[in-house]
Amino acid sequence: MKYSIFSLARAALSGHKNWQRTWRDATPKDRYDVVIIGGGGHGLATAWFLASEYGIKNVAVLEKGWIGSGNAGRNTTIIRSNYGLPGNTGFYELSMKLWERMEQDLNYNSMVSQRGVINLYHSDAQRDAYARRGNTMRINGIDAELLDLAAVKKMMPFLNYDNARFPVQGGLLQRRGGTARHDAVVWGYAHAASGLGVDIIQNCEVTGFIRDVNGKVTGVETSRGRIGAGKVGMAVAGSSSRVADMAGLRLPIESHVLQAFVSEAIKPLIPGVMTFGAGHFYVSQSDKGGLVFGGDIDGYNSYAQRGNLPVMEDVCEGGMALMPMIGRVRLLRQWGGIMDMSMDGSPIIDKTPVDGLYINAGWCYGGFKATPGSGFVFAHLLARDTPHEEAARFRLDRFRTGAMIDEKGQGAQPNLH
Amino acid sequence: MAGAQTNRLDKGGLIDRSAPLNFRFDGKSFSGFQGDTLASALVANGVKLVGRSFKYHRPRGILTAGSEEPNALVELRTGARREPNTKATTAELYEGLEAASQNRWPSLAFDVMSVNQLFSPIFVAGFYYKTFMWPAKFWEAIYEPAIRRAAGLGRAAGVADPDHYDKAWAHCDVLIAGSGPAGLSAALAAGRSGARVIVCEEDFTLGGRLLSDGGTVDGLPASEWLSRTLAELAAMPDVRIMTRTTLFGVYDGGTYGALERVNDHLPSPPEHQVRQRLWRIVAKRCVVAAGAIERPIVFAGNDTPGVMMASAMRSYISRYAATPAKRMALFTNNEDGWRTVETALAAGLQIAAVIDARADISPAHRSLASKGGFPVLHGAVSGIDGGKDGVRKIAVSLTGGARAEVETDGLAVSGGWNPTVGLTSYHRGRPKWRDDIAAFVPDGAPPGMVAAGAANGAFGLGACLREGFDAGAVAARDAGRSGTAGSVPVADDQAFSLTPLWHIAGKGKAFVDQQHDVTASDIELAQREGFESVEHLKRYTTLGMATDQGKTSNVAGLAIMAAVTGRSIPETGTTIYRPPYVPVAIGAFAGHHRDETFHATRLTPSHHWAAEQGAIFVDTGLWKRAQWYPRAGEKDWLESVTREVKAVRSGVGFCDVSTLGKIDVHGPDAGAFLDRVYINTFSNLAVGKARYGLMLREDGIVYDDGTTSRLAEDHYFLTTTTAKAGLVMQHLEFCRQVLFPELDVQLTSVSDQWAQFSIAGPKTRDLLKEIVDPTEDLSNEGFPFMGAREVALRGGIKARLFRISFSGEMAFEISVPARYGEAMARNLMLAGKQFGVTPYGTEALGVMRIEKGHVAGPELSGTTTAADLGLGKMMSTKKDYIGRVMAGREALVAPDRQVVVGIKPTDRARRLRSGAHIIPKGQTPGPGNDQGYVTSVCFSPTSDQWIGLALVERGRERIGEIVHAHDPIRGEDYDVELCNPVFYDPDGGRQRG
Amino acid sequence: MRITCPFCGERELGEFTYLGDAKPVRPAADAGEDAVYDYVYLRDNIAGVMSENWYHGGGCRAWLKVTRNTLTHEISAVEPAAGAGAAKVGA
Amino acid sequence: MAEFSWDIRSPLDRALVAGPHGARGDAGVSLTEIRNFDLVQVMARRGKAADVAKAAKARFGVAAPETPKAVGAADAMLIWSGPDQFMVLSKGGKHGIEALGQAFASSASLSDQSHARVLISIAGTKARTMLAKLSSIDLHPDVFAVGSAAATSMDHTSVTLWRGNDRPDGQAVFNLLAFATFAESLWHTVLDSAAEYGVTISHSEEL
Repeated sequence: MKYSIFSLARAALSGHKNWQRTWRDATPKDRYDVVIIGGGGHGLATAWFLASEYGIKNVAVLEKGWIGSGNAGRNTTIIRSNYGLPGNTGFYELSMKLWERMEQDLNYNSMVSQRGVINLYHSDAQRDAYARRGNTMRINGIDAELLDLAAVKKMMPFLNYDNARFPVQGGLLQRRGGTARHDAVVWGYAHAASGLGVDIIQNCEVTGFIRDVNGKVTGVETSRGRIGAGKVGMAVAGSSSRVADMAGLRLPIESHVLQAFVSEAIKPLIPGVMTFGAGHFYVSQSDKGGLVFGGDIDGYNSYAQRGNLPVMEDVCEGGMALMPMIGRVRLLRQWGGIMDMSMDGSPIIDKTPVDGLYINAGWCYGGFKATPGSGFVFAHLLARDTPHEEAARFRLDRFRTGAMIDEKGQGAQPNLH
Repeated sequence: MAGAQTNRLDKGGLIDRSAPLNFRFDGKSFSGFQGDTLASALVANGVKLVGRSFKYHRPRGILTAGSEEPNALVELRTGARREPNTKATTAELYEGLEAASQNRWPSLAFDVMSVNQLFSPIFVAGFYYKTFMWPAKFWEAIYEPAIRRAAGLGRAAGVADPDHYDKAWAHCDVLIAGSGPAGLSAALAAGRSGARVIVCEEDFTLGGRLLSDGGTVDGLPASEWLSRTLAELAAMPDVRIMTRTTLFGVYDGGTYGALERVNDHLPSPPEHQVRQRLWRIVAKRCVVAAGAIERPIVFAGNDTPGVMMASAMRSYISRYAATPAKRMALFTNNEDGWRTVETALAAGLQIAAVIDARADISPAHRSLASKGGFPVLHGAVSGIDGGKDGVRKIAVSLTGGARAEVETDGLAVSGGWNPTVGLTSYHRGRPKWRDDIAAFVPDGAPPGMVAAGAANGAFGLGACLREGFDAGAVAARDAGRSGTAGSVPVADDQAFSLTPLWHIAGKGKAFVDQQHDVTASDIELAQREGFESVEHLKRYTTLGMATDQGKTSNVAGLAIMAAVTGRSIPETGTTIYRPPYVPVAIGAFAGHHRDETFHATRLTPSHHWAAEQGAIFVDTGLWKRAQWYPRAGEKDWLESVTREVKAVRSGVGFCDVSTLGKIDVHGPDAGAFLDRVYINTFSNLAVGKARYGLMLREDGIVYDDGTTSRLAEDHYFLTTTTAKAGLVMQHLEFCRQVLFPELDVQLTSVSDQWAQFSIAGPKTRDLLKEIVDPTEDLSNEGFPFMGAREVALRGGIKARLFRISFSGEMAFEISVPARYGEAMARNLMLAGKQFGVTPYGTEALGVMRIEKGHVAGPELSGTTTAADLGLGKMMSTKKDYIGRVMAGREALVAPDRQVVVGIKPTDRARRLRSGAHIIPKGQTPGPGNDQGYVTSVCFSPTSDQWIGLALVERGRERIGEIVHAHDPIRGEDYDVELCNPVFYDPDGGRQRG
Repeated sequence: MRITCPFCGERELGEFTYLGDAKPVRPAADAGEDAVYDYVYLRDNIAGVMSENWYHGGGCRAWLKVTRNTLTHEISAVEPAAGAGAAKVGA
Repeated sequence: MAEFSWDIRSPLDRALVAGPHGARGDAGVSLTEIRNFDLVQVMARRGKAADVAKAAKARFGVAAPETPKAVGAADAMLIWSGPDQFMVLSKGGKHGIEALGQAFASSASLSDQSHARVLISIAGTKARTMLAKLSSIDLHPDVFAVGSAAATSMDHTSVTLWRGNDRPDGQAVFNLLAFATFAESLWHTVLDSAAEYGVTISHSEEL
């Protein structure tokens, strides 16, 4: 059923008894042209683009739990394309353009809200670094503005301008950045992909790879039986090393915990997404009214999906330093996701050394905002066997050759990216 | 004049009638007593309508008497202290309290947004995912702002929080959450065993349900047992009882988070005191005695003001002597609900009827009914006739199909009890279902934690006391305490008989999550659309995501989902429990770390002297550094900085460079050690000499640089950049302890020991001669370039002198023990007066290093190689060192890498800016020809124009080429010439002279 | 998380800095580029018990080898790095 | 020739204001800055622990601490500061870096820290309560007894904390060595933490 205000009104007349499942509850077939491991945003988007852009509809998405149960369901919902290095810049802008048409593509309101993303700066050096990044964006056709203090004050009069330890001096603004409703992105892709014939199979955990005599991957073993595949794509950020290990691969990735927090719902308080430049704190306000905020990863390897107090305190300290008006707003919930932290802070989308197995991993902090772009270029790779031009630098062998994409300049130290 | 407390009983309760308090709600004056909560005072004043719901703006009253409250949320206090979404049920009354209802306009009684109720057939769960998509641009412009305005409950203050917060640590053997019968019993057992005990109680009064439910313990009335117990605990020096303190989370290694509301019960904190304090409690064992939460039954109209949890009704009557209803009805499915009837009758109130869903009730209750003159109806409540003014009538579906009506002014509801499984589940333990009590009980608790009493599903008073006592005794023993716990407090156990009942089908909205307006039919819709997983259910309907985190709604919600999917409740499962247990003010997590004290501040030894000179300071990491020293009449920073540079280049100046990291490297293998961490060799450095060194990361990228001197055969003095001081120390300790443990080397940070000054300019030696003891030879022969040694100063103190230069001038750096730092600055001024000595700041320092082509932070960006910086020749080929192998990778030695070059504008009057990109001349900027960027710029007084350094593709091969500096973000475009990065004295004659 | 420093006793997480897997050993000078690449970039990224390098920078400045479960954060052993406490070597 | 004066200034020279601070009434916390001390870090070399122990015993008449303890000698305090290392706190140069250099020649590396730290002595009925805001370690009298020491952090800054002898009135005394460039900042944090209990502030030249 097509979703619209009219279908909603019609449904209301019948007490909403006629709505269908948002996506079909599929039973696994024996074989698919492409099997995607991971029913998160990236996996589902990949399936949708395979079906809609590349005409490959005999596709299954295997999810070990419920769709969106990984990082797609546990993030701070920010979308932006304000990256500074070749490789990232074009890719994230491709993703941004796909965000801008997502609702119409999918007939599902994922609440893409381009309220702006601002990165605040507090020193001349930081300003210059943002100028460099903003210029990269502009050279790549991406909107970027460097705001001075007066402009920031006008836009965000509630920041601490009086007695801040590290006074705000200005900010790098991307007006097209913003947020989207994370769960709805998952459901929207599931809804649309399912409509094109993609099988979405929940509670189906991959337990091994089926290989032929040449070592080529020809399918997967799952908790719901063997499933044959022409190609297998893994999009399991957070579990990449564990899944790759089943194929005998070691990755340049560590799993870390990133915490996020939401406050009680309050009436609209802040306009867009803000990132503090002198501490670890970024924040936006959801449509429901909660302040959604976060900071850095805890800094140690973890698969526990929960973090500890020092980072929670550090994040709130940043928040209070930036805008002491939130002192009496209450933190409602904290959670943690498993981050695929790569060795240079940038993602990996590539064929693997194992024939038939393709990888989409290492998303660090960039996973959610990459969702549509990641699906698009991964579908391209799976369909055409060559990287999409905007993902050509996300090679797995770049660490071996030295062609790292290191935005933060921290080197092979994942907890510093 | 405050209104009369019409619903206050004449006697009883734990309120202090000698301490009346005036307060205002929605502008209207009321009075209450010390010991009231805002909710109990509103009840006492007959106020029923307290708030409006999130989505439909339905009128709502008070449902509970605790922190599980979904409805009675207010904006407490005014102005900068306004706190949105404050639970009236936990807010203590104080003189002058001001509260306002929220999420309504223009008033609580007449809320325009309640028009939403008309559209409620459309506003079902997830409706927004299906619409607002066309036209595309309307979402941000129209739909979303409207949704945002309508959502969001209360209003934050919008201005800086004027109160202070702090944080503290506590340590104990046994931490106990809750001071009800189980908690106090646990405290007794643990305390008597000799354990260090902390009891956290979120209420302002100790006793938990004893305060409302009474009973007999050890043959004494509960209140008497309570005061004896508290006295016994108070006499134990290592038992600490913290009221107004909520244990909200459990973290790894037995670390717990707790919030103490130190002064929230006062209009504002007394001077020097905080509003709230965040506790990090480290406990060997934890007993969760946090009780249970009574759960509602879902039926049409169950959100009408006047419908209240039965246990809350009891609390208001017995603890607060306030009567939510004069002639109430009870709807229960279990034995416990009847206690409310007993309490009401004892208080002289009337009972309209009891609706009991169970087939049988006890003879005792039957006789109670006949004595009280009220009917007992077997069946269920199916509807409410009432509205914002409260309940008028209730409709009852009798077992067997008949219907009945009961006139009443309030309905107490008891659907059974849910143990509080939050704390025990925060490490992803999943609670397990117990059929006998039809509830989830804790399972998979974090290490060291047990639940006891009602929190563990033991609902009888005797059982709570026993379980608590045993848990306390075991916890103390596990923590290594061997004292005698003594005898367990004894009380009878009440019968617990319950027939599970979650939802009564019927016409009209039946609410599961009252705050988020999630109805039973929303859950059915979610199931229909495939959102069957409890996590999908939660996310699709927002069930349990309100400020109460679903304390009264989650279990009912999943029970309804279980029913519609035909699964059992345990098969349906629970969502993941997330801390904090109750919402905690963000300010409390920040504590002292806000405003100027957000981070610590480091001051250089000459800081106060520089401040006296009128220096402008800049933040460099945690440091405050003098950026420049303005003089009267100078119109801007550039004029000051230019003067400082000229003064140095023509005479002499000095700058405090104490912020550099300084490390003593000692030991017989110190030289060998440095050879492994630097790309160049230090083992062959002569004693009395300094050398510039460059470190790589193991991935071959430049990490840090600095000058290192050999002061003795087994003693080097290493310096780092200011930014990397701590990290380099950590890295060197890693090398020493982990990578090269066979080397005999010792490291000590001496950054704070030495005040270090750079003295630069052609008259440096003249100035130094005034300060250094005349016996010291400062001549070029006696103290050549890159010399380093200890010298005596006039006046008897010793200093370290290094002939190194960052400016390209004849220069020294001099170190004195830090407490002499300020005197050193004064003495330099005094001695240098005759030479026109000029203090200079970090800006002039930066100008001179750019003029000299020295790389610094902007070039050491974490992505550049030694060769990129023009320092590739320093990479030794005769030894192994950190980063050597990876530095040889193909992409790191590619010929088209961006390397450091100088730039100068073709138009000499043109100002340069860092961050501009380099594009070949005559080309349209695009991703394909973005060849680098400007890293550092300055106005060079020496060149009398702006100059800069840039990282440019193949830059060194292109010296002399005119390229385009493209700076669209600042709207600038201009030509620059690529040039040798050393603008000043390229032969180095000045610094060696 | 709390780590029992073998020198200082049990301390809170905030005093420590994490580096990562302690298993990879820095290759010998002549091991070649592949071996160093493996050491610098590839990780077992264990979901379970792992040996890790932690630095007690907010305390005694010892590097520690901590055995910790990445699924539960439970710490089962802590020992000093080879070069921490080296004064007692051979004693 | 200019006349130099080498005034020595404590890092708290400006920030410390002697007298009462915070809540009025009986002060719950007393803070005393100890000025002008000698402090030497002694680090045993590889395999030289026994030699260092012997040298320390010979020099100070007491065994140097090998665990987190502070050991009082006749005219110095030996404070554990990490594995294989301790600090010698004294006055008047007798145990300064030059004097100790000979005592520990070839067995230990020495580093002068006399100017790198500020030393604050904390006492009073509320000292422990106040320190609980700054220190994450357990200062319960049974756990952190007289002579206990710790290398730890306060306000994200490394410090050395040890418990000295109790005062004659039985009050515990906590001594805090903090880095000099952090001194003012930490001092203000200490004052903020202590203000609600009332503070009395002084400084002294006596250890």
